[in-house]
Amino acid sequence: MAHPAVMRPPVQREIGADVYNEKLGMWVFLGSEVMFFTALIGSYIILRVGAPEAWADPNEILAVPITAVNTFLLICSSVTMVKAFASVQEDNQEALKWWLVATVIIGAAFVGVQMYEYSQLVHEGFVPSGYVPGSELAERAAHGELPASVGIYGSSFYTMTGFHGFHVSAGVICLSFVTWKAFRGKYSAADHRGVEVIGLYWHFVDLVWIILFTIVYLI
Amino acid sequence: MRRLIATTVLATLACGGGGGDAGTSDGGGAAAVAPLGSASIAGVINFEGAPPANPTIDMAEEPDCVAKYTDGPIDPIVVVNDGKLANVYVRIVSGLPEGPYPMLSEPAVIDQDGCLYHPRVLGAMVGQSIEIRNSDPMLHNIKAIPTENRGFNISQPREGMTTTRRFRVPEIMIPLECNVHGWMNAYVGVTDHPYFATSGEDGTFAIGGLPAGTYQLEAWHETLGTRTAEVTISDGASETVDFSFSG
Amino acid sequence: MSWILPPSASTFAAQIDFIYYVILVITGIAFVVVEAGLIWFVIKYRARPGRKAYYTHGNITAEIVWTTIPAVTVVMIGLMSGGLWNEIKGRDSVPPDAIPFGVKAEQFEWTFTYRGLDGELGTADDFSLRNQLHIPVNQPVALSITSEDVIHAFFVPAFRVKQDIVPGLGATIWFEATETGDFEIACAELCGLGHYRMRAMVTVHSAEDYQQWVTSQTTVALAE
Amino acid sequence: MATSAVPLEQAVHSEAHELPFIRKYIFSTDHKIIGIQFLLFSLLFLLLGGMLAGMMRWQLGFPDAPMPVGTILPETMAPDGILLPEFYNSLVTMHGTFMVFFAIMPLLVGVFGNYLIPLKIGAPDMAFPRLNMASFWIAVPAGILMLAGFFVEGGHAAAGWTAYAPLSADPEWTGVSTGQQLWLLSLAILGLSSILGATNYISTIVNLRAPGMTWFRLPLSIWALFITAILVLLAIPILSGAAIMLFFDQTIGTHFFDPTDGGQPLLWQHLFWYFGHPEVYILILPAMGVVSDIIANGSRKPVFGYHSMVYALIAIGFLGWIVWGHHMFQSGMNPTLGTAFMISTMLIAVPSAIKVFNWMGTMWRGNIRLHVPMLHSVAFVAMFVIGGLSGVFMASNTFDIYIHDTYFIVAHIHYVLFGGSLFAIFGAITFWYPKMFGRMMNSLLGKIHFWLTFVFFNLAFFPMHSIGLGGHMRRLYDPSQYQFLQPMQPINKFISISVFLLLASQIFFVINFIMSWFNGRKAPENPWEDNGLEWSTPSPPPHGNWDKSPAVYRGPYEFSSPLVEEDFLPQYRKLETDEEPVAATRET
Repeated sequence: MAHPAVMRPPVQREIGADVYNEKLGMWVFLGSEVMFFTALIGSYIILRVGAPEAWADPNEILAVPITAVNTFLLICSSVTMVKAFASVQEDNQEALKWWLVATVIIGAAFVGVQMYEYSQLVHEGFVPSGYVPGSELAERAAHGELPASVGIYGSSFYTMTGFHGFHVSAGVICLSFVTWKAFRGKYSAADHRGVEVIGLYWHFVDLVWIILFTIVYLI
Repeated sequence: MRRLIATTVLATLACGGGGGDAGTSDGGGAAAVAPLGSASIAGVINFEGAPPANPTIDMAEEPDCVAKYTDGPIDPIVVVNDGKLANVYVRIVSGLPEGPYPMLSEPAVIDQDGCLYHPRVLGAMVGQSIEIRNSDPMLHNIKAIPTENRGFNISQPREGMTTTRRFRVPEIMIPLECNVHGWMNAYVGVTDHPYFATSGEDGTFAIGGLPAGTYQLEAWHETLGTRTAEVTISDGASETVDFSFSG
Repeated sequence: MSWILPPSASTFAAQIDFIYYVILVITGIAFVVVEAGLIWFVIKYRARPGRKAYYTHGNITAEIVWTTIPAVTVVMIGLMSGGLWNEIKGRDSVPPDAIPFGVKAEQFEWTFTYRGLDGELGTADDFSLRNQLHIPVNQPVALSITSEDVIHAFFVPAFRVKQDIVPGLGATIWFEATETGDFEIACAELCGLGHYRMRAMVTVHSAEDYQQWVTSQTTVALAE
Repeated sequence: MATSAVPLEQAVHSEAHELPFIRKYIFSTDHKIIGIQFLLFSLLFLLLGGMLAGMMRWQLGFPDAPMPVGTILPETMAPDGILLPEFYNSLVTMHGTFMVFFAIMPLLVGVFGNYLIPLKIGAPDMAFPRLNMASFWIAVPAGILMLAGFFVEGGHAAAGWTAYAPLSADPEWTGVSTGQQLWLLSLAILGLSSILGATNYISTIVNLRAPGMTWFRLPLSIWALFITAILVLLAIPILSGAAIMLFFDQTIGTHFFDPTDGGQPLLWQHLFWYFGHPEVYILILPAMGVVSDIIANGSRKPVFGYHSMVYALIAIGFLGWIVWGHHMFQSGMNPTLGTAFMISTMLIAVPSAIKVFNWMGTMWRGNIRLHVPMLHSVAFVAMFVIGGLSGVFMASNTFDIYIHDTYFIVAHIHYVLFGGSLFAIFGAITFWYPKMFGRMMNSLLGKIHFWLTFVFFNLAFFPMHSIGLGGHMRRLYDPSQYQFLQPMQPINKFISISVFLLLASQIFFVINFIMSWFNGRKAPENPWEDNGLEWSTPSPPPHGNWDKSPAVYRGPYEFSSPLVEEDFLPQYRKLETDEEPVAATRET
């Protein structure tokens, strides 16, 4: 997308990526993020293939319905993000502010639901190291209803979803900052790099979640 | 300027964050406390029946250790002399008044000699120095595998080396092992009071400096299990408590 | 300083050594050409006043030549190594008549389990020895090695045998000794503070001596 | 992602005059200051890493004697000067860690990436100056954490710089808990610094090239740094992920690498080397780049086969991703994979060979000025060849059975990283020192340093091939324990003495570096008569580098061009026949 030159005075440069620096930088950084999640997801697949007996049916331990709702929430936040971007392109300041606020709230809600899910799981006895001895889940495992040991399952579940949650949280913080700037009227149809760049990150984080949700909760 | 800051930070880390070996500050405050009383308990650990045979150790790869034995090294798991059992750890389990208890100022010493631990069973107080010596001209490593305390794994590559360690909380028993010589095992009992003893080659033990009272005792052996007893003593008196194990 | 490999004592060691000497000759030639060229250029083309360097941006033919020659050479080395690799480490490479041994690696010792007189591992007359492996000469042996704690590596320099032992994974390796005598076994993967002491011996007996030795050991084992 | 709306060049210029000391030299956003900060930071770690190596070599050369002045070390490291095996393992680990992550990588990527990229492409600064500052100030706490590990209970990490699980995963196996955790944390933080840096380099090279600086007019140093930045960007997050998993295994009881509960120790090796092999090229590509620049300058000739050199760099960048298994030939992974990895590994030798022949082609029929940077660069080629050729032995999975984890690999990696990268670094520091500090380094001291280093380096590391072929294992505390190693003890002693002399020789560099800073001869704008854009601005360049953006008229290596009388024709020099470059007008 060609941006009007009001952002900065024009400077003569070789034709590079034909996008402004911040957007290019975010694309490059997301390349790094892709590799980070590749490491986590790749390890998850290798570990799961190597020890299928440690994985319970997702419905047995995890709260799939709640998470499905949460997934829906996150997808909604991508939509509101798109709306915010569309608004600023049309220089609709009011719409920009409120779509951004909506995105922040939904993003924070996602993190909140995830925290609630974690606390429930811990309460039932599912922690990163496996079952909590003497817990409800440990009892069921002792009766053969669940895998005898879910150590590696707990490890990879919490690490993957936790790091995703961390990325969402970081996104919410950056989005809040962008929202604050939006309320101060810093973005316009001519210059809205902040909105576009955080939007890129936000869509990436959503995309990762859809993959995680599929391989952790559905398969 | 930047270097100066870095140096200062490092120095701070070195002093503050260092700390050196485990728990130097623990138990020090109890050093000045006098013995709580003058009663004592003594006894003998008896072994009934034929003692099980101890395995021989193939030490061929360590000629320096083999040289310290006249009839070939034996793993002293159950040591019985004239029906008396050695290496039994006896301690008071309950009945003691509230602490603090007098601190043992002398370090507890465990020596590695002839590729075996001496003593094989050692008692120590929380915070008491445990001095580990190497009297063999070769590498021993000492790996402590506690469940409550912080473990350690250190080495002594030379003869004559000593290392001092401490444990912070009571724990019965902490296994020690040498991974270079897989047969080397020892056990450390850690209590928060000084009322413990280990039976010697003649099977006897003695616990002194006790106040009057009624005490539960427990005797522990690495393979034969535990025995308990109860005794009531008055101040200045001496009672006999014997334990009996069987194969 | 020596470029000669130490004496070897197993069947495939000679082949491994042969690969080494082939690579040594090839890389030796490359080494001499490059280093001599560098020295020659530095001297011959040293700066002299009033002279300009030859102005060129390169030569396609030269590029093709010095891309092709190394490519062909290294791929040939690769193919040569690959065949022998499968004979030594391939999944099905263990000879069917190999004598099985159990080996347990742990910090910092090796425990070797022998099958006794009945010819099978896992029976009552098995016996184990610490840091001592006894094998017959001219007879393939198969070692099933497991690790109790961390990664160790079973290394017999004289046999050109090396295999990492990953806990939970283990490994089965085979070799055939061609000379009698005592050889050292080392741990080749850093395994902790006693790594340098994780040493064992392999004693290669003649066939008769080996049988005799096993008999005597089994008797002792059964007696205990 | 918020940025100031002030134009980049204007901002940099106005800042230069009014900034207080702390903003100008400590929390600076100027790429040149950040480059120099990285230089001092990593030279410090280079020095420390060398000292650790010295201690190791004492133990290996003289296993029976207490180390001189070793008594100043605490009892947990060296009672009475006798190094303990656990401390020796920490030395092994930390020597590798310091050198790879805190010395050579920041020296090449942090220093020359920062310093050279904007100057050589004609940009006023990096694309994201504040991110650039952050990348340095994130590296500093990582370094402090890494150093702090020496002072914690249980000692520093002792599982090797490769930290193979489960040795590194459970304190039970080493007695080290906090040290290993600090190690992992530090690497994860350093990784963030590297990723931010790489993002910046890539964006800068793509978007901020001066008019006329087309892709194929980029100096090879910039091409190398560009490929390196891509490798950093994509490889480092793998290490971060792995380090975090291992950190969780250590701290919150996860089981990623714990075979007793479904974990896989080999997973660590796959992750580590999937990162680690690109890392190896991260450590050599920028060195190849700067050496290409210096050899062209020293030979007064255009780089021979510039395009081949670029394609070779790109080929290495790609192939570097599919060879990681050659570190794991003997690990018990599927043997068929072993053969596949051997073939890919063999192939990666080809672009390296192309580069060596092209460097020789550059020198051929040149007019060679053997200044100090050129000496180091020629030595780089000579030593890199040895390192490359010894790599062929290990690439053969079959012969690797014998030499895997022996001193042969130690010799190999030092020929590549010391003989290669470090010689290139010494050359590059000398070459760009006048630009950085405005003063020349002393040539005589430089030559003394070069020759002593060159001689003792070879005396120290060449014999390691020989003992490696004798089966001498690496990471061995006391070789005298093995009968078959005892005959090699005199060589070990010889190596140790050579290493001590090699370390002592570095004093000449330290003296030269510090003295020249204050007393060196004032540097002119273009002391080496080079062609790069950086030589068109004063030494040291002002904030913003140029008053107005320079224009580029030709390739970077027009030495001895028939168009001019001099034997160099800078990229920025406009001849009458040259036309102004046409570039896009757009915001930066």
